[in-house]
Amino acid sequence: MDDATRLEIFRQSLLSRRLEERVMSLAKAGEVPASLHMGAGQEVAQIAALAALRPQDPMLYGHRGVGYWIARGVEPEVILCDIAYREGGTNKGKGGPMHLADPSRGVLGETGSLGGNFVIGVGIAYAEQYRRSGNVAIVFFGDGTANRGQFHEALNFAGLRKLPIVFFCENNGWGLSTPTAAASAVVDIARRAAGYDMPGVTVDGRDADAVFAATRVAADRARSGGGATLVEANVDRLHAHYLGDREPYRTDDEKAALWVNDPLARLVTQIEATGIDVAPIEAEVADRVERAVTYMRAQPLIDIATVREGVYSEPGIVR
Amino acid sequence: MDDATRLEIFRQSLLSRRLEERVMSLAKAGEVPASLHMGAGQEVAQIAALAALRPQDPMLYGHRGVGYWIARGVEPEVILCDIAYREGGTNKGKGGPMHLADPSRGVLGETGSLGGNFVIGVGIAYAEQYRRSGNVAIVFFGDGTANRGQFHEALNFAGLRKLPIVFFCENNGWGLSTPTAAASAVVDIARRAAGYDMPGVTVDGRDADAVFAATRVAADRARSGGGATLVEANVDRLHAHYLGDREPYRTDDEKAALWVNDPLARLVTQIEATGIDVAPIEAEVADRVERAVTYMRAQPLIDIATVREGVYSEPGIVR
Amino acid sequence: MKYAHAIRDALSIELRRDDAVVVFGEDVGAFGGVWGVTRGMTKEFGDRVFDTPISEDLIVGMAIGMALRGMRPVAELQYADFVFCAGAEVFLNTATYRYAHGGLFDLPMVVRMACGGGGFGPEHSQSTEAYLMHTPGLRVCLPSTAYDAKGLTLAAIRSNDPVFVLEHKRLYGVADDVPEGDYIVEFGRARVRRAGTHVTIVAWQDMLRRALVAAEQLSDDGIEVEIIDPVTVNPLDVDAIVASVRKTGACVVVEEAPRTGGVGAEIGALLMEHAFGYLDKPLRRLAIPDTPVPMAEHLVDALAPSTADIVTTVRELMR
Amino acid sequence: MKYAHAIRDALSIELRRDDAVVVFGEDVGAFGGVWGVTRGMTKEFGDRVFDTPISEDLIVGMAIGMALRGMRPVAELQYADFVFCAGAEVFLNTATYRYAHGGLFDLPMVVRMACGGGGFGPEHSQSTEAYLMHTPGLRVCLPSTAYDAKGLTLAAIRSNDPVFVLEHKRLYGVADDVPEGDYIVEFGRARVRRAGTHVTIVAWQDMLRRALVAAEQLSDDGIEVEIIDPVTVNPLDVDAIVASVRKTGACVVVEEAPRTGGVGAEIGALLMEHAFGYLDKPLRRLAIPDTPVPMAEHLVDALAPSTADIVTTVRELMR
Ligand SMILES: Cc1ncc(C[n+]2csc(CCOP(=O)(O)OP(=O)(O)O)c2C)c(N)n1
Ligand SMILES: Cc1ncc(C[n+]2csc(CCOP(=O)(O)OP(=O)(O)O)c2C)c(N)n1
Ligand SMILES: [Mg+2]
Ligand SMILES: [Mg+2]
Repeated sequence: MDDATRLEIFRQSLLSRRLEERVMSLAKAGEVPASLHMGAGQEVAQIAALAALRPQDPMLYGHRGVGYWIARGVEPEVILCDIAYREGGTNKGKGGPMHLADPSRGVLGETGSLGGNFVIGVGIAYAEQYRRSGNVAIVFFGDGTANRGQFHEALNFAGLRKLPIVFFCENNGWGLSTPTAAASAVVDIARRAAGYDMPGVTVDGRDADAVFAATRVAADRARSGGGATLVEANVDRLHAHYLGDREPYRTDDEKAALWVNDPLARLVTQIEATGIDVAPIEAEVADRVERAVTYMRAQPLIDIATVREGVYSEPGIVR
Repeated sequence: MDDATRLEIFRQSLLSRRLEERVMSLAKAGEVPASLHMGAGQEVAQIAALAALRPQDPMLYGHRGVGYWIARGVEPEVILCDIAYREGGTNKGKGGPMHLADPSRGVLGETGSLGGNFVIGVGIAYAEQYRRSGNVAIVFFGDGTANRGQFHEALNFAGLRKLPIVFFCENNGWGLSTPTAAASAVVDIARRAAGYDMPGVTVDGRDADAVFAATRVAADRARSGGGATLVEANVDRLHAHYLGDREPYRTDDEKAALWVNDPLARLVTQIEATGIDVAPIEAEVADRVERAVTYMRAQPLIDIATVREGVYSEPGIVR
Repeated sequence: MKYAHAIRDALSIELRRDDAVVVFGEDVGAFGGVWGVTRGMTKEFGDRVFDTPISEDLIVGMAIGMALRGMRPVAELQYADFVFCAGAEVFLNTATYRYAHGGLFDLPMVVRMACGGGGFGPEHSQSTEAYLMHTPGLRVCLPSTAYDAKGLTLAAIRSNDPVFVLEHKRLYGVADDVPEGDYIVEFGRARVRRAGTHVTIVAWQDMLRRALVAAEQLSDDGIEVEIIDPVTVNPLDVDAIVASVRKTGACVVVEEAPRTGGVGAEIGALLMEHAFGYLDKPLRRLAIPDTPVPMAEHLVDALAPSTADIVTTVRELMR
Repeated sequence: MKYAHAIRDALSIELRRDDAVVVFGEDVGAFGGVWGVTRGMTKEFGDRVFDTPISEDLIVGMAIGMALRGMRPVAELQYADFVFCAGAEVFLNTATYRYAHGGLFDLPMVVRMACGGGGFGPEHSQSTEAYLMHTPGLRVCLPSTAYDAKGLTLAAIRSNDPVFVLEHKRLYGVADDVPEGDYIVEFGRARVRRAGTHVTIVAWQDMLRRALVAAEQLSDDGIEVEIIDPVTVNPLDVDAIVASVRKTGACVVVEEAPRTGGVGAEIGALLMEHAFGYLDKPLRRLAIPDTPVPMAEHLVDALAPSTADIVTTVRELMR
């Protein structure tokens, strides 16, 4: 990865982190709903993975954090408005942060019930292969989600048809309160790739360079007809599962130990080693976030008159 | 395997084969419904596997053939009556040959939608472990069924909890009309075991000794707390998927080539090598089958007045 | 032309017309599907008519993904019961994807499946239209003739919304006049299958055939039955049903699904709301009396509404 | 005692009384479940209250298997929408296993899940009772008070049939008088929550609370509402509803699910069949107007029937 790419990953990760922190403070203050699953500690991996793809490559994101959207250039204003159920977001209060969508940026949404992403992602990849678009689909998911049956049905078909898709697992060691080792017969999810005749690679998801490199290899393979890859990034969930979760299942010490490896801090070190001062970037990001908050606050709540819109297309039937 | 066991496997396999042939002729004559999926070519593996277990070990069978039931001592009369929807069977016309059940023999049924066996089997194994019964559950399924999502959810949990269960795959190279290689990213289903931290073994399912040995190892492992095993037996489906299937997807020559390896013929050779004449056994089996047919013919069709029985238990609530 | 052939005709027209269309499902490729609907189609369309693994979640989920990328997938589930094998994909993801993402995506996808009949057992015989009808976001077609099967299938493929087409097993072999070439049967337009003045029967598919026979018998008694075929139940042509009942003053709904919570329940409630005061007689529902569908055909015949049941019920009502 | 606590009480009583009982689901172990129902229980019951992977098919399928072996499993699905994530297991296998196997097995199993509410989005907010009610073989409980939550949970665990208990998210924190120790709330016995003479309202859970508030406002206008809480919808206490409507001559059903094909439809049809001639006014259904449940709470409030909607509807009806 070149320095410019790393710098951009840093910028986006920082923006994601700060935006999320702001969402947490707004939620605690009761100003926005507390519906976001915090992504701190995982955003670097998400963003580095997306940096290794092309901007138009179709993506189904996971439920954790805002990094996926920031990486695709979705404006913080838009993200905040979706979170706040206000005008100015993408889904008009219908899906909140679970279902932000921007087809022009390849942001194709997510299923709220875990596992749907796998099979829908395969359909997307099928379409790309069928159209010879040269696009590569990417599906993000957690280690816990890898225990859903659709994982199996999807990876089998993707392996069989050599579909252009990257299955990107963010293994943070937890599915809500349940440790991966208490839910999964193998803690290295990548080992499952063998059952689908596709490569499975595990990388340190706290290392942007490693994630970028592994994802680029997977994307190149997919784009050149070599088929799917299961990439597993080991990451840390630095916050609770969601805001209301008091985390009785792990101690403060355990959490503090994770913060020591904060991948964002690692990126700062790397960036500063190239002689760049991050302070102005911090300032710029802080400003960007506050502008977004101001914008969001000025937007009206989604009009209740629109609550029934969007169930069906208009016109239903096209001749 | 000792000679007596092999002889018993032969007897049961022969009975299964001849009984099924009789069902086919009865069905062609319109005397019984054509609802059975023929098991010829696979019954030896089924029966050898069950010979390696204890008679009370709980079993969920697959949809192919009558071997599972013969191995457990279900009388041919009973099987025919279930196939013919007559009194004298087990399920009173409700499930026909898809749902023959005999709890006293550990014959716990089957789900008609493929895949249910996996997760139900895990529940059975959980109960055996919980009760420290010393029983080992066995679930039979085809290579095609191994592509259902429940395979994944079940094997993961069985691997995680080291449950006493054997997942027995009859890989006959087809899922109805679809070759395994056109449906499954890996044609050796046992390779998938790696994703669940359990052993996966592939055996020649045309070889009773090999199937018996592999299943015994798996059962011993399960019984001694070592957990689940995925056993894959390569077998041939000697007949069509079901009676109405004209098999446009394979040639007569291809089928004829399979019959050359008929595992029942191999068993005959092995048995005769020990100096036993199989002719009397053939005669005895033929007689057994005809007695069953006579019995079945004398039984009345299930009374339509009972059609609503069995939906709920009586009394519903036990205090 | 037979019903099965008429559907094939529709699929072929759309495959020729629009390269965004693909057809897939278990055994639908070279084999032509368990119902023979796609027989011969791979010759003309090659891999655009393709086999999937036994992976129902994949089949439906993949359709969603393809649709998101501008394709017009037509998926087959072998049995209408199997909407539950793809439960999350059908009832959660297909139904809500558009709405949850703010209406930003159209989902032009079709899921075809075989419903009803006897001799297939509890998990292969259901008519699942009431479940689908209770799910906002899904269009539901119930073709009762070859003419409608073709026209509805064409309309379904051209719909920008997800359409579930329940094809009846007992109708696949039934022929009627089907025009060559292209035509549409509109959604939400019920058909008066028989004009009458004394009582309205709402029925579709196999129950419609029985109602038509019953109507002739009743006509001999001087009772003239008006028979309404809803054609689609989402959208449901409430006006047509209400208009008929306002005229006749009596209504019988005949359906091949459990009575409680069936389509008949909805029609009953609608009549209360829209034809109150016009009814001289209470609604009568003929349906499966809240029992699974057994395997034995003679038991199914005892369970599902028969022509004689319809005649008796109408006579009683008219007394 | 609060509703959540009352359920915990019931689970604990049964766990103590009968070692065949186990409780499991995602995060129900040490964490105590996302709804806090099982909080603290592992301290007393250890691994008899255990976490599962994120594998809904497994959760329900495993319960079937355990029940087949004489255990009395109590499974939790985090959201009532997730009956579809275990679609085949719930609607096909649980529902038909007993019937298909000739009534040879009892399935004493309970599936608990959280329904209704707002702020969770389209796949985490559904009340799926109408789907379950349309499925013969499944008992369906809808506790509206802590008292009933405890008594129904106790009855459910002691039932020899599969019981689905829909617990309402907005009720978990609501307290009422709950006796210590053991008692049963019988299935199929509706409760008159408020006696009245002018109109019958059928409502349960959060809609019942709204109906009770509305009734007080209507009482000020001189309209005395009788409110029936069905308590269970399979079995459904038709007699109680019919008796009330025969007395009042008018009926409003209020439900938190899509109108079309909802429980209200069934009640409408039943009234036609059993109270024809007694109704002075047409049925009114207040329900979600065939739209998925959006994420934004203020949109949900606009969509689901409100106290004001109930008041307005009853006033109009009584005009
Ligand atoms: C089918 C389904 N089951 C359960 C849930 C509830 N749920 C949401 S996130 C989550 C944990 C997911 O764990 P993992 O996939 O490891 O992702 P992480 O939260 O750790 O990022 C659960 C159980 C759901 N949304 N869908
Ligand atoms: C969920 C589900 N999908 C499809 C079917 C229809 N079906 C019954 S048997 C079969 C083929 C099964 O193939 P395999 O598991 O390899 O077993 P085999 O028939 O080869 O013995 C199919 C598709 C079904 N019963 N259930
Ligand atoms: Mg995780
Ligand atoms: Mg096979």
